[in-house]
Amino acid sequence: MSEHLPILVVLIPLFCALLIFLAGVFQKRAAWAIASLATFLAFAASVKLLALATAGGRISYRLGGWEPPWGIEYVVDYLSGYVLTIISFIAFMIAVFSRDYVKKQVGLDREVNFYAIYLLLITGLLGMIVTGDIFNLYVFLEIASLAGYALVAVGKKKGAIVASYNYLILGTIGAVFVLLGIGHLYMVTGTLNMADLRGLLPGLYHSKVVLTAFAFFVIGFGLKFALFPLHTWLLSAHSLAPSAVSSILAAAVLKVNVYALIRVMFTVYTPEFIYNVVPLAEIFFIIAPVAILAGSIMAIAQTNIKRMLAYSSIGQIGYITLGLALANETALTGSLIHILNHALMKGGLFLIAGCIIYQTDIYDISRLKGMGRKMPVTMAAFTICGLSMIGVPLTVGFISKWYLALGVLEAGRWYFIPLILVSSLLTAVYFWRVIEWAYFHKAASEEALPGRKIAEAPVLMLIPIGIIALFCLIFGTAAFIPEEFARRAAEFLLGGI
Amino acid sequence: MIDFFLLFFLVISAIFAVTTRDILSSVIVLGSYSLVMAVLWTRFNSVDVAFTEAAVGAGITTFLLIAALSRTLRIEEEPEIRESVFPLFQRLKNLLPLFVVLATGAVLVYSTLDMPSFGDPKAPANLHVAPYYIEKSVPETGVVNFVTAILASYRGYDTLGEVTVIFTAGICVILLIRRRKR
Amino acid sequence: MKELIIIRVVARLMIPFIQLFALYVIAHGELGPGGGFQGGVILGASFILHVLAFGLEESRRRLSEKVTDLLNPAGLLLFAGIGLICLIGGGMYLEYDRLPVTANPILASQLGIYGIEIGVGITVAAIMVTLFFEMAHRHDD
Amino acid sequence: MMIELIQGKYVYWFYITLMMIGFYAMIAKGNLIKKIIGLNIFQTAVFLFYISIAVSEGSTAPIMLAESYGSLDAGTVTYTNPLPHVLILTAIVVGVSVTAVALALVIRIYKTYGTIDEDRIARLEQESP
Repeated sequence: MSEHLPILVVLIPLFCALLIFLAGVFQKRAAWAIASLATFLAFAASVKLLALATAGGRISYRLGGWEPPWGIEYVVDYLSGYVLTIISFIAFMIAVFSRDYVKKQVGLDREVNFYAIYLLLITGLLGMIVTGDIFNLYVFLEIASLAGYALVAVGKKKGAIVASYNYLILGTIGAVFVLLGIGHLYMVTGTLNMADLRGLLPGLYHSKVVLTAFAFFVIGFGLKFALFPLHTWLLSAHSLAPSAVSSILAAAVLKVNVYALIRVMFTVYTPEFIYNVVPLAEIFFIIAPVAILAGSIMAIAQTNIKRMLAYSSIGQIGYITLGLALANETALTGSLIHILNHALMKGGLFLIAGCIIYQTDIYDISRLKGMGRKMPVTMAAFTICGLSMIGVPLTVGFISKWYLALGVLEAGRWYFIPLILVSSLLTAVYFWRVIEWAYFHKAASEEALPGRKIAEAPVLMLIPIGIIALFCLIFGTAAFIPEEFARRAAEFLLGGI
Repeated sequence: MIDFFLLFFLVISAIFAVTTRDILSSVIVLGSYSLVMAVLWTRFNSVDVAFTEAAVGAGITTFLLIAALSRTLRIEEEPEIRESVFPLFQRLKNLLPLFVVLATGAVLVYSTLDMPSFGDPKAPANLHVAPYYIEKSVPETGVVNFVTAILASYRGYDTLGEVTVIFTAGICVILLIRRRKR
Repeated sequence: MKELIIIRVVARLMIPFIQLFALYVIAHGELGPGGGFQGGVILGASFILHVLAFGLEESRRRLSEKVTDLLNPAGLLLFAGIGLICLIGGGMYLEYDRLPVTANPILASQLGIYGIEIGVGITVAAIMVTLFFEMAHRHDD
Repeated sequence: MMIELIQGKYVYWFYITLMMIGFYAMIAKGNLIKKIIGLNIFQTAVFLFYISIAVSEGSTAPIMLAESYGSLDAGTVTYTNPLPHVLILTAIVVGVSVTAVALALVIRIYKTYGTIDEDRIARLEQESP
């Protein structure tokens, strides 16, 4: 059966989504259990696939039994195995978290559809990761996008629908741009298979069609993962969605779109093209620092905790693009670890925000007074994820920044070092504010919420948060684990197939 | 020559659909736009796509738009005149979409310079993967409509994705606007 | 209500033909233009015509919410399920040649393609009806 | 030379014009339904581009002619490249799905705010978030 794993990892959530919907006509209770089980199975399959790819290299699966490039191919290699494992893990954690949260914040009557759409979102994301066919990538991109738009609109605040609509319009522009890019490539090569494109393109690198296609890919995926000047939709979408959804959007959806761009950059095109033919690195060298600084500074200015987290995502995306632009293995390793990193930290932080909102309905940072004593587990997890976000040693956040800094020096661009330091400092400022309110201010005699005692969230919400925080520490101390996988993937990307 | 007129009609109707303030007529013009598009595609030998566009673009999309209009507003609201603190900045901001659109258009026109000419049988797209389907689909799948052969068999997985997309859209709409009863 | 009589008579007359045509389009996809998607849309359109002529209430009585809700995933399940059956026959996902129903690979492939076209048709028609019902339904009354 | 260029490329320029009309409506129009109409124009223009990739002179629709049924090869007739048609069939479905979800959102927005004009919604949102 293990030879069919690449397709099964996508089919499991798909079938379970259908099952939830079918079962939901009669029985509404089963939805959460099925969703958790499905994401767990997908995670188990991903781990197995990662192990297989690490042991045996590239795994190819021919859908319909047709040889590529005539049929569609699924490919699991170091990079896709690595990202697959991260995304399915986070999806599992968020699914477990959702039980009580969704019941309260979304409502029983919409629960069935919520979980069905959640699993379809996961189907789309996993499909995007394993596919080796560029048009298939577009199809799964649209599955994930549509599900994402609807999930944002579930948010309780009325602005959520408008946020969802804006997300839809900009997301669709991004998707259509990607479609245009695919069309341009198909026009001059006649193929849609990524490996085949890689073989055919080098002779055409200076063709205006191929150059234009690349520009459309960068802008299209850039819109999807909120590359700096294209980030406007992100703030309202991530801050007004239900926290479980914000978490999956920040931890998984952004990351998979970054992954898709990396795929296009390194598998469809080659390092030779992106670093020598087009001025992509030069453009990213301008965009990334602005994104890092602007994201951090704007995060400091926020009073709403979810908006603060949303702004910080923009800065973190800046780090990833900086690593991509530096064009050496160390920096690329840093970028890939940062994908893991940000998935854990931001996924965890949004879930923690969800816990606080679930228990207290507090969005305002200054009202978190004394929360450290009332919700000790939640705030401890927050502190760990926050420290990791700052990049304190012994947390996973430190590892990626360390690699990025090494990569910066290796590329001879030392002037980015102060940037990394300053932005870490700024990050410290906005996280410290929360920690300070939570631990060093006495709760002013329950004045925040009269007549209600604040306690920890239900256990099923605390467990995923605890596990995520634990992983932040484990990967920070046993740094060789993420390092090993990321380095292999980076080597593989830069060295070619 | 007919193609030219059809394309010209498309441009005119697109401009009309975008500029008119009565959204209902805009929707109807969009329907005829889709229909003319279908005619054009028939002339380009893509009968399956033309069929679909006639059914979906001119049919379903128009239905959905009119259904949505009946529950919202038919006439586009006048833009609100608001005092701006920085009038110059506001004017620049209003020009931004136009600039973005023109820049994108310029890039696209630039790329056409290296494209194979329209209708060139020797274009790379028609030489690499495509001939295999035409040669092999009957002996391998037993289907004489090549489009169906690829859609259902060679790229059947894309079609599974496509059905998943429409299914997703269906439950999304249920999630968003189904009336809660009881 | 009087002015609806002509519409209703014509609709009653036309709907069976439209549905027959839809089935023809679904089945004919292997030989000519058409297929599950186009046929499904036409099938969906025939119900929409029914709604336009007889009103939402009447149509919902004919085709209840529960039925469309069950049909929505049913077609997709059929499609994806056929793919899984191919695994049992020892093939790759969606490799219809290996469908364990007949030894003749061409026939198996044709059957597989028919099966998925029907699956596409069911889901598309049901979703089209669902979309229209949800969109046309006024919430406030 | 110039005439050849125009003859070979004018279809592409038409589709670019269409795309830009749709794109402009998507980002510049304040009315939410107008944006969706622009989205449809934008998408169909991209579809037109794909279909025009497949066009080759002197070819026939990609359905095997009845007279070549018996012989298993495609014969001497040249058929139009069917692959872009398949891709666009998929993309059309995606397009109508996006339109449906967008319209559902617009209906909800109108119910909540009583307007479908972007600026008015922004003002209402500012006044009472």
